[in-house]
Amino acid sequence: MLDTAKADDTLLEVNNIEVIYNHVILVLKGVSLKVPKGGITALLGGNGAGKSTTLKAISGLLASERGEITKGSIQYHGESTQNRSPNDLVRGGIIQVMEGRHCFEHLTIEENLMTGAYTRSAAEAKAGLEMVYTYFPRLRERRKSQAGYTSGGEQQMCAIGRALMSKPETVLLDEPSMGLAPQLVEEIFSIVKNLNEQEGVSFLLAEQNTNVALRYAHYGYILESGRIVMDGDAADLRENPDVKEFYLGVGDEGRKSFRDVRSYRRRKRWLN
Amino acid sequence: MSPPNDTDSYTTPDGRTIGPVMLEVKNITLRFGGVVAIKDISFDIREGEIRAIIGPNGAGKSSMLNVINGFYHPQEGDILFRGEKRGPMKPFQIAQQGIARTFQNIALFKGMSTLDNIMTGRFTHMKAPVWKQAIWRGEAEREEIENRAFVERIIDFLEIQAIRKTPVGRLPYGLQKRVELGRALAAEPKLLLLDEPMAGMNVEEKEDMSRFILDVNDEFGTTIALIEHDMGVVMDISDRVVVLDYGRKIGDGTPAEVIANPEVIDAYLGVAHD
Amino acid sequence: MLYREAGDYKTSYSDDAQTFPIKLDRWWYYAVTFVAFFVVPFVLTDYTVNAIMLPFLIFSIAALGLNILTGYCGQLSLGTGGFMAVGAYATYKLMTAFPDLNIFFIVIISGVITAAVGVLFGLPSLRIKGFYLAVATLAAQFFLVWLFNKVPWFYNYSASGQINAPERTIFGQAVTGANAEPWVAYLFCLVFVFALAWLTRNLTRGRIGRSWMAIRDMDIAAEIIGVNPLRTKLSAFAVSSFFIGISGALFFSVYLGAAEVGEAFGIQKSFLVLFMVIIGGLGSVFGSFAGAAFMVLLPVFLKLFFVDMLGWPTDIAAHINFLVSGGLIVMFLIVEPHGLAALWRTVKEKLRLWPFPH
Amino acid sequence: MPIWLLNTLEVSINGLMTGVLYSLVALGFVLIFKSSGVFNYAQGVMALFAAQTLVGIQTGQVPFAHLINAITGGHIARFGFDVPSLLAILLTTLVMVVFAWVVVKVIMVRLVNQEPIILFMATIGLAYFMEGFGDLMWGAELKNLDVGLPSGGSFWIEDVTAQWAAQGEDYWGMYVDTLDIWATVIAVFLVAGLTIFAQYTKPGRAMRAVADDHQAALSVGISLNRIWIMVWSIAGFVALVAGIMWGTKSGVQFSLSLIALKALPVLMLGGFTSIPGAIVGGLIIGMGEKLFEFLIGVPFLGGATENWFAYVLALLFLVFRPQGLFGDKIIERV
Amino acid sequence: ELVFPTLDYRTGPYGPGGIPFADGYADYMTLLQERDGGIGGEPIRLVPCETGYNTERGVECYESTKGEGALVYQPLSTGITYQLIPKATADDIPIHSLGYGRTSAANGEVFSHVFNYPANYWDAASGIVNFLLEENDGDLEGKSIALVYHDSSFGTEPIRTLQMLSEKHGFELSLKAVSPPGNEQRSTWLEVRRERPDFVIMWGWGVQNSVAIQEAVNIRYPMNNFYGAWWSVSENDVIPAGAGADGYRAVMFHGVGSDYPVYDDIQEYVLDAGLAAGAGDQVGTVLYNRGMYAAMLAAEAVRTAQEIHGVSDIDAVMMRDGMEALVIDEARMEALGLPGFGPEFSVSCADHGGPGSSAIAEWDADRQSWTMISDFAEPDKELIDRLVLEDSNAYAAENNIPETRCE
Ligand SMILES: Nc1ncnc2c1ncn2[C@@H]1O[C@H](COP(=O)(O)OP(=O)(O)OP(=O)(O)O)[C@@H](O)[C@H]1O
Ligand SMILES: Nc1ncnc2c1ncn2[C@@H]1O[C@H](COP(=O)(O)OP(=O)(O)OP(=O)(O)O)[C@@H](O)[C@H]1O
Ligand SMILES: [Mg+2]
Ligand SMILES: [Mg+2]
Repeated sequence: MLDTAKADDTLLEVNNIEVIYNHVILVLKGVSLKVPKGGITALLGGNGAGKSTTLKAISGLLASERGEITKGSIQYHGESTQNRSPNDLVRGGIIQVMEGRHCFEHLTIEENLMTGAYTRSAAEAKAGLEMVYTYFPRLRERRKSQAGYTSGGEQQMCAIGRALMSKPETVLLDEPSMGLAPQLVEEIFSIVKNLNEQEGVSFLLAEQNTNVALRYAHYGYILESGRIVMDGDAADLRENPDVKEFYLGVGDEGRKSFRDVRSYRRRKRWLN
Repeated sequence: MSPPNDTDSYTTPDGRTIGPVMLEVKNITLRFGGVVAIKDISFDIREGEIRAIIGPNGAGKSSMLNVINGFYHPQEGDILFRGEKRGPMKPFQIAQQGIARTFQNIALFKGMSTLDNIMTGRFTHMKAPVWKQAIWRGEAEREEIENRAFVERIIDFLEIQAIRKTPVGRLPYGLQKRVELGRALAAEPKLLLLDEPMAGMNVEEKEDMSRFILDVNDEFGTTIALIEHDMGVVMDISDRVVVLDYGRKIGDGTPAEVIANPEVIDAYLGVAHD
Repeated sequence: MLYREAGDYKTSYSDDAQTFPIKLDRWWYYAVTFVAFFVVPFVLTDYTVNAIMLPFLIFSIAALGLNILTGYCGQLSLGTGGFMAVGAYATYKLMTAFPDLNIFFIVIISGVITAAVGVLFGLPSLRIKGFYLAVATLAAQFFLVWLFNKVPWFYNYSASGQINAPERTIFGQAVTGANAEPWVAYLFCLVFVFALAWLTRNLTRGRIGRSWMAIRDMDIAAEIIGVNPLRTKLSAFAVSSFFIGISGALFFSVYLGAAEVGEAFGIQKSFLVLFMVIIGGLGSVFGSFAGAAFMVLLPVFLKLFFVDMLGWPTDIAAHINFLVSGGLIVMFLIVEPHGLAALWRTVKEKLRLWPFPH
Repeated sequence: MPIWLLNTLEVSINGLMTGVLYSLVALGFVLIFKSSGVFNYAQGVMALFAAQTLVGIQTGQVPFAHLINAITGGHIARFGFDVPSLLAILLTTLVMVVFAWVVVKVIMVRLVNQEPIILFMATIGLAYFMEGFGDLMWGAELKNLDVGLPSGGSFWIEDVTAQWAAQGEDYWGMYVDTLDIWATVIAVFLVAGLTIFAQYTKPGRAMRAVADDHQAALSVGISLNRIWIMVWSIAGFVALVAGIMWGTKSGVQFSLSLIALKALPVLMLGGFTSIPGAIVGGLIIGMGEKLFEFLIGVPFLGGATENWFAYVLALLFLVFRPQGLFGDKIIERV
Repeated sequence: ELVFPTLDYRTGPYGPGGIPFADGYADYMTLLQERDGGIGGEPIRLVPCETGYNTERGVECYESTKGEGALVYQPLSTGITYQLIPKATADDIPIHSLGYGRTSAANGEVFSHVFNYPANYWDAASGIVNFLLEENDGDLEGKSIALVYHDSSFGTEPIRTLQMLSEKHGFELSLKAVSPPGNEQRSTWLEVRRERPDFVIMWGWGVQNSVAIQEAVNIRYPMNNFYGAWWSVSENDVIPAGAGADGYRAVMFHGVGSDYPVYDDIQEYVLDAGLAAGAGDQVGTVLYNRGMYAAMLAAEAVRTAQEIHGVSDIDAVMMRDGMEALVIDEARMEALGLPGFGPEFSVSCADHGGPGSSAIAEWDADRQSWTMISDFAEPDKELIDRLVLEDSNAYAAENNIPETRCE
């Protein structure tokens, strides 16, 4: 079923980009990837691989962290995004959910969500609000609380909900499942799937929860130390022995217990 | 298997000894204005065990840790540490008692290097007066070097040698979590509170983290209370689990007991876990 | 690779914890110290001492002090001018009450007195944070200026309300007063600068420095890991005020020789020192020096350029001076928000990689 | 009523109105802080610059005349025509909008996501720059500002209140300045309008979002540029209003920018993020400092306590409410 | 070559006051240069240096100009004067602080290099009181005088003198401090309005002046009873208050207006020649006149020094001698095109302060000009000399200065 939703044309294309922070720290060393229209693409990789950096490069948020794209290009709908400001890109349909929540602390949950609809009309915003509340009933309960005082998971829901408020064409999700209860993780991904199938929203998600990510994604890229080391259909990736061992926690003998992890581990094959 | 009396010790199936109750939380109620974050909750943590706290988002887990280390002051209820009722104390005094923790939203000192961050964990172990530190040579330097040696062991242990001198603000999320663990460990705590230490990690990294936690528990006999949403981890490494649901306690027992509890499945897991 | 650390191995933690772990830096430092102590005194003129060196050295001390409070401990303060006044008036009172007390000790005691005052005004910092604290420190600024102006005891009931530094000597050489040789005044200040910079370094690399930085970066977390916030903040206020008091004492006694509190220690001083700290780099000893040098030299250079070279009228030059200093400050912040020290670090990192771009 | 009571009342009322004048300056601070987390030290200099520009336009001064003369050796000073007040105010507003645009384009957008202290520093740099720029453009000499606002004691109030004193007492009636009354009316309108704007409109909400987290605001598609230009323009307009009031009172020259220092305690007391706080803070500070000077300062302390007392008063409030009376609560969580 | 450094301030909070003074000083020197080719045939060079009224800038200015052969310093700020007193003394360069600076510097025994002729602050205070005495038939018994002063060392200068005088003449003195800069003085003036003192004396500077005059007009204080110090007399201070300021009085130690022959020369040789120091729009204002007066006194001292030493290219040491031997009499002023512009006086080794004579001027709002309403008259010399001696002796004791210089 996953394969049927396969993309026909490319929506977002990242071509061999290189990113440097603060003029000296080279983080991405030539990353290329494609997000097809109506697809769910997963970006996997360990800590510090550069997933968040890639997403920020796409959404134009790099500049605010003193990072810059020094090589390569990013194209959305075939047009370069390089000189477009983040708000312009949001109007153009790309929105990013940043890692680490980033809610507006002093605004209430509802105001937070409303800012998500900044680019839309009041009526649309109202409808969007209803939608988000049906997705996340917990947010409805806490809608009058200042976001700064809500729990980690509530903030995460708020951040995701806020992005959905802009009725995006493409969503860049940075670790959506982080800090969410298992039940909610499944829920979030089914929302993703829903939006993808029913509204044709495309997703690029950076995820650590590889297990779930590869279950819902169509295509996956694996990023390590600033380079794409592997890519393929999600289904294929799930069968790859390295991915299995390092990202899914399934060894040759089935799922390993966290209690029995050995100190010594096999080297990843793509490293040599 | 139900645990024995508060004062007894017992041995786990994998051969570790769990001591008597170290910290007891009694009838805690915590309210923020109209929101009741914790409602009349009691449970205990035993010497040497790994105690997991789970529950849906907003259930009050982090608030519980905040109560234990004195950042929140509950309206009702008591905390007993090693059998003694704890009076009103400031968080730093509680830290000096030997309770350390990590935070859900990383709370590292962003402007400092990894090494310095972990060294701050040694704060309660360093005693040289300010004027000696100003002179540096002598006691202050000696103390500094001794503690540095200790911290280097932690750095080795957590395998973060390469980022020793890097400002932590630049580190990727997962490494920051590791540094935070290092900082808590540096305090040589008797009780270590971990708030979602593995959020935002992939399996490989979670395995590492689990190993660190188990090793700390094993080698130093540190008691650990841990909040985690990854049920795999909780099942595998914890001795007992307490389940919160919107301020109430809905389950308490071994992982196996808890996971079979229909109320827990309903409120938290969604589907029965394998 | 013009600048390197490779090949410079450390075998002990004390080696690794030293101030300049990199050999090249260390040599630089030795050279600069040598020049400062043994070469500069011989080439000084009245102008270079009184217009450049003394203000530079004295403001460096103030900047170090404020950097401890603001840069290391994160407590934004705009009371620097007031605290400098405390140092100055303490010195004046001590100088006139104990004419035989050595000026060196007078300066140090003035620092201690200022530290006590600093602690007093630091008390609200336990509850008040960020810009609120900054504005609150203005209470100290205005109150102290008012006090020194209002209570004649502070200026020995002189008719003019001004204080004058009488001549005092060290080893038979006049340090204060008009007969002080330039090189003596310079060396006297330099000794303080050197000692205080060394103290700053020691304090900031050890436990207390880390607790300051912890409070700065995240005070709640710091408290939860066992840092006593009140003690830590007050210690920062005390040490910082001690430094600022000394700088005020030298500013009055060695540099100006006379002062009136409102003119010499007004709020502009507070801003000036804050400028130095931020332009130089928060939380950096080197930055304090760089910032002080920048702010002392900038007007001199601008004057040199517009008045002496272009021959423009002084008032237009003065307006342009404002315009350019303001513009430069903004420009520096845009290029490197973390100040000259960070700029220098980036340059070093680039040099380390040079000639490769990354 | 006994005379001492009348006198105390008079001091209080005048204090309240002076406080309103402080509030006018504080308002500009609040707007910018609320929309970007920037503590805009340049607000005082903006008021000065606005007033200078207004007078300059009104009297048909040639901008940069000094500089031009210095370079060309000429003697130009004025165009030789006067511009009516209202038009001049309009033109000055326009200048302030252009100014806002430049500040945002040149400084603010390049310092997105930086720590507050850095932004604060940048505004001090800006203040220096503008000070030099304003003087260069319009000259540093004292100028007289008159847009036709009435000033001086109100006879009517004086007459009415003179009756309040007990029979036979020698009392002149209460002194209330008409300029202050005007300032109060204008301030009330400004505060009401701005409060509604910030609290209930979409740009208002966006403004508060930006203050919390620049990056997150960018990520949801808020144009920092637009918000900031708008807010700095409004702040420029508020500065103009403050400049007119203070300029009418004390002439236009450098010291005008120092009223910013009187606005700071107001701000601190009211809360950096609250528009109504600015006015309430102003009232408390104004009345507090005047009463203190009247009851304690002059009789016991030798007077001139106003400068520091305002700060001490604000400090006392802060010890109990660290975010000021109406400021957003400082969120402390782990 | 005769080098005159001028420590001006054309910027900052007191800029509006500094500009006309600096213009006047420079224009007069330019006039001498253009008309007479210098002083005694020796060309003049002005070295302007902007201090912005800032003490550290002042030090920098002093150090950077003293090497150029500076003859005399006009620090133009009390704070800077205080710093320069010991420095310039050590460097053997005289200082002339005209109507500001250290009052007790009038004692030449102690302050060998500092001159503050022809009058100082204490003279001014006494001058005002003397004028009041005259107006009130020599009796101030039971009258009340309020002193509204800048709360700084400048503002507190007259307090001692006035207190002594109040004891002597039996008037009641009340002190009203104004917080600098003085943008806001409502409480002070409400107080004045309540207490209705018979006279108000103001020791103000900068924005304080214009605000005070405006407030006084607002509370309808009779302007004829309102006396300003000589730094509260600028046209800038009175013009904003409009017609209400009519009748405001101030104490002066030099003439007002541009009704002197020298102004024709200034017009001809300086303004028309395009050599004006500033915008050229300050000529004839009070502070311009003061700057010009300072320049005139400096030039006369040079002339005296040239006569004493018989050389035209004098140095600072000779300049000091010239200042110490300076004699200004009516004939000389007449010759300079400034008849009656200031008091006649002579300086001596022990007396660096001159006679302390002052006069009262009144503002005419219609004609927008000042008129002298009294002649130059000496202050209460006995009292002031006592105060000067007291203060200068204290300084001498603190700084180990022997007081036998002039014997
Ligand atoms: N603002 C910054 N300045 C300097 N270096 C940075 C900055 N942000 C990220 N880096 C560096 O870039 C690298 C990639 O970081 P990034 O956040 O993209 O990783 P990630 O794959 O998202 O990791 P994680 O899974 O932990 O979120 C890291 O090594 C990090 O140290
Ligand atoms: N300081 C506070 N003020 C107001 N409400 C608070 C505060 N701290 C926590 N809460 C509320 O209490 C409830 C419990 O929060 P807590 O952070 O303990 O949840 P949690 O169990 O840790 O959830 P998560 O898994 O999402 O982190 C939440 O609804 C939160 O909004
Ligand atoms: Mg990431
Ligand atoms: Mg939590």
